[in-house]
Amino acid sequence: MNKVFNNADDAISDVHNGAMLLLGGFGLCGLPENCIAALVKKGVKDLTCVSNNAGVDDFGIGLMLKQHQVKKMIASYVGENAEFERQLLSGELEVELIPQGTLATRCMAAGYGMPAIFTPAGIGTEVAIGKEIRNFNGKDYLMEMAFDADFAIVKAWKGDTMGNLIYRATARNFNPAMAMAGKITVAEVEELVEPGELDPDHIHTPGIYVHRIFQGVNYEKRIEQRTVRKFED
Amino acid sequence: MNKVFNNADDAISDVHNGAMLLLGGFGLCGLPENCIAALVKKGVKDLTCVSNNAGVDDFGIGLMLKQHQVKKMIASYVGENAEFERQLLSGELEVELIPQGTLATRCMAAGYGMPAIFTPAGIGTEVAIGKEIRNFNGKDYLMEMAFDADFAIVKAWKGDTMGNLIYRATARNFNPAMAMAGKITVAEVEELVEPGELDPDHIHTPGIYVHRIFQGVNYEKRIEQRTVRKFED
Amino acid sequence: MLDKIGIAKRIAKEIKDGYYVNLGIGIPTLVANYIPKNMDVVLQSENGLLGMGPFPFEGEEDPDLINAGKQTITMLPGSAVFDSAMSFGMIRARKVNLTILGAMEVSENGDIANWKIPGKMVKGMGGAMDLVASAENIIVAMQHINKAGESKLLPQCTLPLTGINCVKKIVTELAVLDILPSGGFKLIERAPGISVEEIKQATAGKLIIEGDIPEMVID
Amino acid sequence: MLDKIGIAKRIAKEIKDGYYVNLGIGIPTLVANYIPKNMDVVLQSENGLLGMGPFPFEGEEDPDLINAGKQTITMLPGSAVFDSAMSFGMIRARKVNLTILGAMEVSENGDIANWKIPGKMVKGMGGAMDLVASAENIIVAMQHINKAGESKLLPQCTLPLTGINCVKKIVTELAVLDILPSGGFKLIERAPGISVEEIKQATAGKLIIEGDIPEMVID
Repeated sequence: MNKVFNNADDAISDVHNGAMLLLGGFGLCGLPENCIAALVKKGVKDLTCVSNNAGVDDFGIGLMLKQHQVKKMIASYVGENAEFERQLLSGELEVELIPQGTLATRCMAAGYGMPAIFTPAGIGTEVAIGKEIRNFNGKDYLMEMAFDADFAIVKAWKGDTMGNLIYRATARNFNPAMAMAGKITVAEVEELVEPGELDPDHIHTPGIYVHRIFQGVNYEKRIEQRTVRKFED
Repeated sequence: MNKVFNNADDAISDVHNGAMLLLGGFGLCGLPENCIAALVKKGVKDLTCVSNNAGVDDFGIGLMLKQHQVKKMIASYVGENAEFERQLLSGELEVELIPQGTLATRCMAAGYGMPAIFTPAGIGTEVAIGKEIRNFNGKDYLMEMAFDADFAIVKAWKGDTMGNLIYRATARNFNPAMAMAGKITVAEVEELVEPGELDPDHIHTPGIYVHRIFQGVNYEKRIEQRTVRKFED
Repeated sequence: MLDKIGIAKRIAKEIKDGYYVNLGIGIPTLVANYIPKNMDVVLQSENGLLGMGPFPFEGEEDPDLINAGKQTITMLPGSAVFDSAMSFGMIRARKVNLTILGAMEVSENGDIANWKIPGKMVKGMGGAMDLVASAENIIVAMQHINKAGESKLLPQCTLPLTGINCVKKIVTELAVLDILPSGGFKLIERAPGISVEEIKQATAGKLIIEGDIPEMVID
Repeated sequence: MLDKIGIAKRIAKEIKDGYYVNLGIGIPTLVANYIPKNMDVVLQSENGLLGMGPFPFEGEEDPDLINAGKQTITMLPGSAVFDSAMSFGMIRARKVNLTILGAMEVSENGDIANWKIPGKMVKGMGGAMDLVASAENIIVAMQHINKAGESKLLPQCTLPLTGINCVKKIVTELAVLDILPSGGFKLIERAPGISVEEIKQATAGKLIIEGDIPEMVID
């Protein structure tokens, strides 16, 4: 069992045109930066990308959009990206907007072997159109299907060579649910350690869910909204 | 917000006759020993208990069975308990056996606000009788309902006064899923600490799910199957 | 008439000790500043945090620590981090006691529209649809009147909906109103210096006025 | 004819490098002892552990660390602990490559009965129904013949079922047999000293024999 890859290029080398990808991160936080850069370099096209956001113009998935690599984007909020807007309005890009919790839960469902889940999110709205509605205990729920993605691409703080992952603070976000949901899951980590160096009780994503792992380099970790208070506050 | 109780007696004082309880633990591992003792002392009756196992004759839920406090037991495996068997055969005790994964997932569903889940466990067996079967992608699944329990009673290793919980090793088992699933969740911990003493990244059950917490005493932590190897192995 | 801070202060009075609260972007974010100091209130950020603290001091920003508005934040003692699936799990399971968010329109039966304007670029619903579909107690912070001078408290929403039958209370620059289970905006309080008549004029949906309407008290 | 250790050794040959394996109680547990040392194999225990190690040395038992058979165990480097919901999540999602368990009866279409005997005290299915309903690859370790001298490899199970169309391979004291997708026990290997005729006699379900059947090789 060797899950360890040298770098992002090797780890995503077989991502094919037309693949469906789950991409971890919330805004620019907890993004698989190295893999996104490798996907841009590889130039793979016609991707369906599932990610909570679409990056900004010059960072995150925005870099893939700029290269016209994304055919369809499934996200909950895409507000920070002018090129995205241009492609959407010109019809170059297909966009499916879904509730954030539905996005997370459809990932989790895949990782938990549940073909569908019920959520009230979207009842009475255009999100419900064409979907099965079911009443439990007097409340309506939509049936939403588990994602069936070719690759999940996630970023963790630490990982070991067996694929066990630990995230840091809110850089966790969608990464664990997506890590569970890929037919092939690629994890990039800031620090790759040997088995036994991570406390088994602290592991967020057990290695069984992770097929490939590598230590990333040059993390930029860009901040989208730098908000601070003054010391006198 | 004061979630801290002095002891088990106080924390379970309002468990009423006929209540439905989720009780954490797997075998005798990770059992809420203090709460079980307090329930026995209180003598509350006609309980419906959901727990993976039913304890042994003189430990765990077995203690409640001996006092005839349990009307119905929902479990996946009940093999280690002669009094249980006697009550079952005499008709004093109602027993519903369900697959272990179904038990865990019905708890998680409650904690995740999902009224029902789909699982293939039990398809083609007597477990499926009377339940809705649904085919997704060529495979049949049973629809199983989330538990709707009055109390969840769990045991953790460490907890803080805000209810955040950390479990140790396989004493985790059903405790996190059940902790999420109670209308009122009572957690007993080996060590109760102040907010800030637990690393936010290490917390398994966020305090929002926990209504009452206390530091337990005199943990016996009985071992059900003591298996060892000799040093020369 | 209330300014944004006034609306935030008035909403803060709805918060009770021990509450877990989710604050949306905009005015709702300001509410955090006016929670009484003697209350234990825990803020949930739906990207995966309980126990959100204030913005960091300059130079102490952590790119791994942001809120749902993507702002750099801090954690308070007793915080817990979790993933997005559990975050919306606890929202769906109604563990969050109070959700405060903005709106473009609210209808007299509690429908809310706050995510999409036809003809304009759609940014997405984010977590709003999950929150409004699940939350037990939703307070909307909004302006009573839009920029064109039209009421945003309507018999029916005209914009695409975010959720239905969900809003419990509205705080605007003019008034506090409850939405009754049977329908209708029940006037609870007037903003300082605002008359019942002015509120009537500004409310297109069914307004219910019973007895004297007190002027609100804000510290 | 194989003894229990022989069955365990033969099953161990089905394990491949990199496999995640769930071992049931009884003979399957013994399989762990015969996994080739040069292979990285991770054992899953459905009570919430990946990376189960051997029994602890005397005096080092930890009551918080048990396997699904409630036995005290150890963890190997690289272990991960998780809760029961995630444990069965990864089982349902087919992340476990191989499941090995015992059976009372197996039918020629892969149905399995291993949890209940009418008239006897029922202990419960534990995790067996989840495992057989979900696992991609299930090997059953069992005796070919019950104590009454009757075949346990049947056209149809007579006992209450644990799961249907799920068993892929059977290793008994007499033989290795694959269950074909179209139905039938296909004889793959004979146990040392056992003739095809003896296997025929012991198999009540449809037995498929093609060409010479080799005797199994066990170290």
